[in-house]
Amino acid sequence: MTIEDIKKPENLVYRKPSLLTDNVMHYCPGCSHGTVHKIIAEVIEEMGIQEDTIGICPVGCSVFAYNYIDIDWQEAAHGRAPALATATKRLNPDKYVFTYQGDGDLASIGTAEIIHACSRGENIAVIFINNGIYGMTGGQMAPTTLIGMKTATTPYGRDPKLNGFPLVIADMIAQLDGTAYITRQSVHTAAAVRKTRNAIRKAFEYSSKGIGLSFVEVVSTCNSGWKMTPVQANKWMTENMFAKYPVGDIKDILK
Amino acid sequence: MTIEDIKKPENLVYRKPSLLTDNVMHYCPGCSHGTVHKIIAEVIEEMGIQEDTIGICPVGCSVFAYNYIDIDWQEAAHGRAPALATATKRLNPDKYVFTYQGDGDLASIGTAEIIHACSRGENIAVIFINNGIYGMTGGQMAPTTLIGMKTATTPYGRDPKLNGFPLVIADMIAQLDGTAYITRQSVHTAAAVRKTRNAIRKAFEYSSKGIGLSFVEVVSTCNSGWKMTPVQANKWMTENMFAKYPVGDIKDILK
Amino acid sequence: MAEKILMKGNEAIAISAIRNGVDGYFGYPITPQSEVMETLMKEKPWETTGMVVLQAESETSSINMVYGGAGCGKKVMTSSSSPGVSLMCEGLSYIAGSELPCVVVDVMRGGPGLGTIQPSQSDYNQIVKGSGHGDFHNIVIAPASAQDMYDFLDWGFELAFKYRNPVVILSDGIIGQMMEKVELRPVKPRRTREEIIRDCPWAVTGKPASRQRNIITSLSLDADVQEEFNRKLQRKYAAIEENEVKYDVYMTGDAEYLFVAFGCSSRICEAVVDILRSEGIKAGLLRPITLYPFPYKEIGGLAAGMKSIMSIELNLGQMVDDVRLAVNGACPVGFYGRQGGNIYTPEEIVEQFKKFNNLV
Amino acid sequence: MAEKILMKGNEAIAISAIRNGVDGYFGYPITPQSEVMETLMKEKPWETTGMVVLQAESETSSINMVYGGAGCGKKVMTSSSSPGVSLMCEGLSYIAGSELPCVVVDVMRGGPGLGTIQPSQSDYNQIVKGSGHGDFHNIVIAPASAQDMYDFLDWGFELAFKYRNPVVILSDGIIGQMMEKVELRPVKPRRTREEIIRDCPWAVTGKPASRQRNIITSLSLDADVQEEFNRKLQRKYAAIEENEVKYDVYMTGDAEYLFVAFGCSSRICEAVVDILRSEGIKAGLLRPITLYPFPYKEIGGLAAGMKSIMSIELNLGQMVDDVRLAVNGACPVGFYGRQGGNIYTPEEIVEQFKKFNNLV
Amino acid sequence: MKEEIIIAGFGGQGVLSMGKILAYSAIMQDMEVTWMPSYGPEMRGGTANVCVIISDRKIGSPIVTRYDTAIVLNQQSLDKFEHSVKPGGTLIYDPSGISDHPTRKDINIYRINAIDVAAKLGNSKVYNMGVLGGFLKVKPIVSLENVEKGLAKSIPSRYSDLIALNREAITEGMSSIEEINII
Amino acid sequence: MKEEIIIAGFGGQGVLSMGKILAYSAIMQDMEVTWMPSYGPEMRGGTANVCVIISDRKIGSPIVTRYDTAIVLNQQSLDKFEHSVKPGGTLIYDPSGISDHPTRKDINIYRINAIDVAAKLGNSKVYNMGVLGGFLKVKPIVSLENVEKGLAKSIPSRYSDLIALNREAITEGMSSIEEINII
Amino acid sequence: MAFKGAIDVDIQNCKGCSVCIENCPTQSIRLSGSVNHKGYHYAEMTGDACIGCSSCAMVCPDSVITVYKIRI
Amino acid sequence: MAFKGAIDVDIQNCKGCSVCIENCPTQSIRLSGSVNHKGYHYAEMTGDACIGCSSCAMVCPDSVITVYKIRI
Ligand SMILES: Cc1ncc(C[n+]2csc(CCOP(=O)(O)OP(=O)(O)O)c2C)c(N)n1
Ligand SMILES: Cc1ncc(C[n+]2csc(CCOP(=O)(O)OP(=O)(O)O)c2C)c(N)n1
Ligand code: SF4
Ligand code: SF4
Ligand code: SF4
Ligand code: SF4
Ligand code: SF4
Ligand code: SF4
Ligand SMILES: [Mg+2]
Ligand SMILES: [Mg+2]
Repeated sequence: MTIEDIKKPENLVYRKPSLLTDNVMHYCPGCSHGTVHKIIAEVIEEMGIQEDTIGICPVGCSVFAYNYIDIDWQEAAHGRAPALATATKRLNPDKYVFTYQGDGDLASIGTAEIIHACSRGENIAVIFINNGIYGMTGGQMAPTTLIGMKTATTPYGRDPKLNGFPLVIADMIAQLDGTAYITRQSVHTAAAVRKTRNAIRKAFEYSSKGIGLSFVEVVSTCNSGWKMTPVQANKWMTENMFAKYPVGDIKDILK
Repeated sequence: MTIEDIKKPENLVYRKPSLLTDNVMHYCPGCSHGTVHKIIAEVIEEMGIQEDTIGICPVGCSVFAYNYIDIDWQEAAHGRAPALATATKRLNPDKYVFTYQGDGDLASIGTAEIIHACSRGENIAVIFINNGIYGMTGGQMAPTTLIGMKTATTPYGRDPKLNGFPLVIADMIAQLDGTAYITRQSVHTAAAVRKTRNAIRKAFEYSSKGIGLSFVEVVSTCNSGWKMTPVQANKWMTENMFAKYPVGDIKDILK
Repeated sequence: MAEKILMKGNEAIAISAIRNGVDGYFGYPITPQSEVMETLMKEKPWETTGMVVLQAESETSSINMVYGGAGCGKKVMTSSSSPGVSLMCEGLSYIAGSELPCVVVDVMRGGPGLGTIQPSQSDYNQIVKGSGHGDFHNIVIAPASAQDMYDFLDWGFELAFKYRNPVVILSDGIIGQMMEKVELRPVKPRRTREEIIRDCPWAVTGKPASRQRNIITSLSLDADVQEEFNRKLQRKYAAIEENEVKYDVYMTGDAEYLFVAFGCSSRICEAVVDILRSEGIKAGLLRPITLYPFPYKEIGGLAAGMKSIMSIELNLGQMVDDVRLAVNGACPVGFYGRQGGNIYTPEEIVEQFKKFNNLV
Repeated sequence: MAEKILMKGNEAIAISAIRNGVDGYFGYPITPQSEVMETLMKEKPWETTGMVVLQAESETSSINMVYGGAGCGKKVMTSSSSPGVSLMCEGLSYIAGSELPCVVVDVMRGGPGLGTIQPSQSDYNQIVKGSGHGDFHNIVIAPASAQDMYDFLDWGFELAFKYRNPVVILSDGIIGQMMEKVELRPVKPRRTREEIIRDCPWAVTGKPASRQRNIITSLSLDADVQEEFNRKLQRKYAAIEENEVKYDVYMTGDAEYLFVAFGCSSRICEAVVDILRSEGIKAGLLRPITLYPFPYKEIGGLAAGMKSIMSIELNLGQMVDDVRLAVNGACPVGFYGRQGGNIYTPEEIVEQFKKFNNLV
Repeated sequence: MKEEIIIAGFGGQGVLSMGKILAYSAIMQDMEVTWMPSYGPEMRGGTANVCVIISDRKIGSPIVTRYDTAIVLNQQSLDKFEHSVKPGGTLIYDPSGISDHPTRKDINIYRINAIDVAAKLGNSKVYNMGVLGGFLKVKPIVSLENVEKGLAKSIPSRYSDLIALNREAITEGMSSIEEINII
Repeated sequence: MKEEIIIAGFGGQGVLSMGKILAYSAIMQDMEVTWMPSYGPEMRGGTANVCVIISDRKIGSPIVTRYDTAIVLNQQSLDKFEHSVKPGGTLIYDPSGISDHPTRKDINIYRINAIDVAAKLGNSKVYNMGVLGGFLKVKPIVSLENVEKGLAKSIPSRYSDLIALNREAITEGMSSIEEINII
Repeated sequence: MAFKGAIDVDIQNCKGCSVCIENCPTQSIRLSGSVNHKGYHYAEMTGDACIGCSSCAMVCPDSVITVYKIRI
Repeated sequence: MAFKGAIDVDIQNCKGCSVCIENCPTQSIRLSGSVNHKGYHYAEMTGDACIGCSSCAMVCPDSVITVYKIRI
């Protein structure tokens, strides 16, 4: 049996999800954003909710997410995606509304917006790409940057005395009465991708139950900002990021 | 022995602290702000640090705090006191710098500023007056308003579905690596006043140790906003506010 | 006859919102406009029309909620006062840059900074000239009564949707806090989902198979695309300037002296004109109702025949620059203003007028 | 000869800050100005001059850190680009209302909204006219080279402290990103605590028994007090307008046509003047260096003898209104602009000039 | 006809709602009105005041600095507004708690002890209606019939049983007001 | 004398620092220079380019749309900038990885295989200096002496041992450049 | 060891909030029947049971109470 | 029960990041010696050990891998 015999439509087991557009992603090679986009597209496709889903993009490398997933989108101001999502969901309670945000966007300038969306228990899903850095603007420190990590604004490594401590957002919002499901995942292996897909699906499902906000943090890499190859970056992530941001479920009010 | 015999300088055991000015406070009768001001004046007097202390006022009923305590003050924009304090302290590391903030100021519009000052571990003291309402603007809902509580913007009582859940700030920031001492107190009885004085003194002392941010929440009344007499308000506070905001120490990294 | 109700300008905004089918209000308390949200909360329209009313955590958040709601093709609004409006500048720029309709009410108080909570008109420059980065304009309309507050809200939404542009109702503490009688107009229901899809094909309503996805954004990294977008905006503004200028005149027919005043100041200037007329001085008043687009042509046209024109404002001289641009040297232009919550009396303005015109 | 270093305008700002004794920088990353903070972080001045450099959580926070630092009498600054500057409007209004000195650098990019990260001059209206609520002005200075970036930072602080007023350095993505040679000036040390107490008796430095407490505030609920404060501000602005106007002229001596352009545009317009002169057309250029105070008198003075004046801006026509106010009808005023990051060539401007003046 | 009135007192004296009822009554009489309160934190624990203007023509500024009538219900308000009454104008005050009485000779001065009125009717809430009655006796610019309509408009319908009581207080106020100085 | 140069290639090819060294060399020769990079996310994984202008007079715009010289180091840059060279101007390109070669007949075209230069010197980091050498051969607008000074200024002192290597690469580049089309 | 106390109230600045009264262990403080300039019924000492414990003064928001105490 | 698989790579859109290679349990994918139009060494299938597990495709950020599998 030749390889060409195997490559037949009836043997197809994995393809690019139909909700991913043909636009070539502008991300650096190996960037986690692309993988998470794919997962979201898969979940929306799987759930058959293309027409019922509205996405809110952040300002960050994923600012162009709207070019890649074939649903209606709004582009928020930097950090304000939860505010846009709040209004969008309250005005369209029958829609699935989700934000897609980086760690600078969500954990720095947008701190008040995410905390209050959580505290109000908005029925939205939040996908939080924690790559420990500001990718878009050229690799400056993010609130989630690890101690000792070098960035464009911590060229000698993050020093808590000068630059403060890393902020662990997911644990912080887990305390809030308005959050329903909070989990931390990653996308560096096939197994991780599977778990993240399940998590995102659950977040979408929960967000239609009227039980509050669901939050999926994806510990990610920014190999450009980290100045590593994509493969090195994944390794560095498992060895360093996971220590501060361990993967796993943090809160599930239906469990 | 007549009463006039007792009222002699040598028998004086309690007087208005010398650092409280003679300006008549603009607060409503029975308002907790006045009591906390007095305590702060006492602590500064006791510690002999008038010349070394800089206060940052909020926008809220205590916007005029600078009229009452005889130290140098800055008036922040609404919610931004921690940002002013951060700069003030970093530029004057030998000073005691504290903010004095209401719950609308600190827990609503100023959420990002307080969280990041905590996360950076700024060496400041924060006095947080949680009266569960916006006093200054006429009694609207604050993030800390209890469920069911009537305010100008929740005239039928706070309903979490419509208005979100109460936000418990002190517990939330206790998780952050940059906070050193977090406590919740009140000023409705003499015993409570004593504890609050100790807490504020400790917060000032810790803030000069370079170990991070100290935070004293004072569960307070706003009898005008609550539409009660001051005495009723104190009672309502102990019966209702304390259930959600129990008094006591929450974090002390030196213990 | 329609019912006349005594209400505050702020209350009129709230009642008008409910009766005119507004879909959502997002706001944050600030004096002197907190009654807008308070009235809405008291009326609980979510139980009747289904209107959403939400207290946001800040003005930054309010305007971004408005941004999100507007992107859905909904009729959404916020209200605030000067310092709060300053926090909306980035949001307004995004809304204009995404070509979305919305209404923002600024019930002005005195500044700069925390300033005073008393009435003022000192946000003119900010709202009319520069309420955010980049090349854009708010459509700005200036009510002078509680009735205007009621009526302009609906008119504001009409303009906002016609041009897909933010509209600012530039009011002040007097108009907001004052009670006057207000005539309620017939009720307009909220639009249905189908009507929104029909009228706002650009809106984010959930992508069916039958159309391309809708994207609300103000971003374009390609210089040519961004430039063409800016030119498109400019064409829109040209159309607005052509079609939407609105103003009132009082006794300008034979006037030799003109006052220009907006909002509450225009009410006071009517009395000024009456006093001067009673003294035999031919004064008249032009009240710009739209501040952007500004009645340049109309004032320029009147200027030719005038001995002088005075701009009367509760600030230190802001609209006067637009008056000067309109007059373009055709006659002397003067200014008188008060600040900090102090309001001029007609007599005081008469005196200043005479000083400026050497009539004493 | 002083050392000449090849550096970006953004780097020049950072190096100048360290060498001119700035006490604190507070900022948030945004293209095209992130190199300001990055350079400071690389230089770690806290180990040498003791300067504080802090990455804030947002521009809102940066400007309020600046506000706090300025209240202490310290030389403090921030830098950002258009959307970030929009978030500083409330803070700028507070700083002006509290009469505090500070320097804010706006390295403009195209808007509105998220827009583009390419160079632009479209924040003119916001920064010069209305960067916040209430009656106040920023002093605005416009660099046209990396050397200007270096020099204006220090000049900006001089003006800021002289008038206790915010100063905005209105730059753009070209000036910020471009490397040119920069001559380093002699070092100025940071002021000591004693010097600050002496020079800034109003500053919050800790209240000794010997003086009243110092209070930094912009609040006054009493209308008369607030009004008097506003008038005081106005007197200050009058002094600034009287004393601080700064501009450059090129070939205006015998000019019959005038260009007005600031910042990077003024560099391009010099080439335009050269081309026109080579064709025998007597063109000249006035470059406003201070945008507030604007050189009204100077342009007004030149206008009398001109056949026309053109304002050339990387936006859709903003400064041109100030040019018109200056000219006050004395000659025709034209405008040409590009947007979205597109930059005009001298030839393109020449063509537009000829069109406007019917010289084709 | 144009009447510019300031009503001032403590927050709890019903100053604002008295102004509102007066304004509504004038609307019922087809007149133009403005009702402009002092607002903001200055009210906190201190005085409240409202300027009501009633006119048969369009009203310019709802804020004026000189009044046809000042109704002042505590010492602070008396001190503040006695000198803002136009010469020939009217001052009405409640003497309870007043130590420094009005002194002007160029205005008409009246006194109303509305606490007595309220006491007589057994409900402290109608204090302000007593004052309103006094004012209407002195300045009958709106008919009692329209005042009744104004009352009905101003009082939430669930309290409509209070209308009769309020009307009584107005009548009582009308008969209680005393002349002090008539020019 | 005024030379407007665009240098374009992949991010990793040292395009920006080559421009910087050239600019610094011109400063050492007492000329005016501007160095203006493309910036922002468009650089991400894609191309980087920088416009260097060297002149003996004050320079107006540092951004131009037509160049005296284009130095292009990958296909995308060649495609983008071939048509921006002024008629009579110069195009220098690196043929490795190029499938569609330049076609213009009205400009001077040169080719430099700088990968070979770098390989020869055993250090891929000097790739860009090979290209610079080629350029200087064709356009000797700065003396080698001043280039050396420029190098010293541009390279952090801790890497000063690299200067000799860089100089070698420049010399090597000068001898490697080939004429393709000379008008 | 017992104490006897006395308090002074700055009656013009007292706001009559009664918080002190609630906190007195010996019922030695009450609101006066008269009002001060601001119209408040101010606090005053009553009886001779005061033990000078300062509780009233500590909780007074307006800091208008001064306390004296002697050992008896 | 065993599987045999094969993959297709959209080579023009592959960015050569190697993330797929790291994730393949059977070392059936490698970077090509040639580059695509964008200059990237793209991924390609190698050998016949592929079991069609889709791991490579799941982790590919650019979704350029299609996977086929049959039971053998
Ligand atoms: C108000 C404002 N401030 C700053 C910026 C610049 N900016 C754009 S994206 C970004 C941070 C992006 O980092 P992150 O959210 O972590 O996303 P990533 O690129 O890492 O995915 C910043 C600071 C902006 N666009 N607007
Ligand atoms: C930007 C801005 N938004 C809103 C306001 C209006 N405002 C003043 S104080 C305040 C809330 C005060 O409440 P809190 O902080 O709880 O203080 P309290 O008065 O209860 O002590 C608000 C919303 C303002 N001054 N500035
Ligand atoms: S900069 Fe970082 S986050 Fe942005 S696309 Fe590149 S790798 Fe991804
Ligand atoms: S309104 Fe409330 S918080 Fe403000 S002074 Fe009165 S009681 Fe105190
Ligand atoms: S607590 Fe103070 S203000 Fe209140 S009644 Fe007692 S003495 Fe007066
Ligand atoms: S000092 Fe103690 S005993 Fe005396 S009045 Fe005060 S609370 Fe009562
Ligand atoms: S993961 Fe995708 S983009 Fe990366 S090398 Fe493999 S096939 Fe190419
Ligand atoms: S499908 Fe599985 S076995 Fe086949 S190449 Fe991909 S990862 Fe390897
Ligand atoms: Mg990030
Ligand atoms: Mg409060």
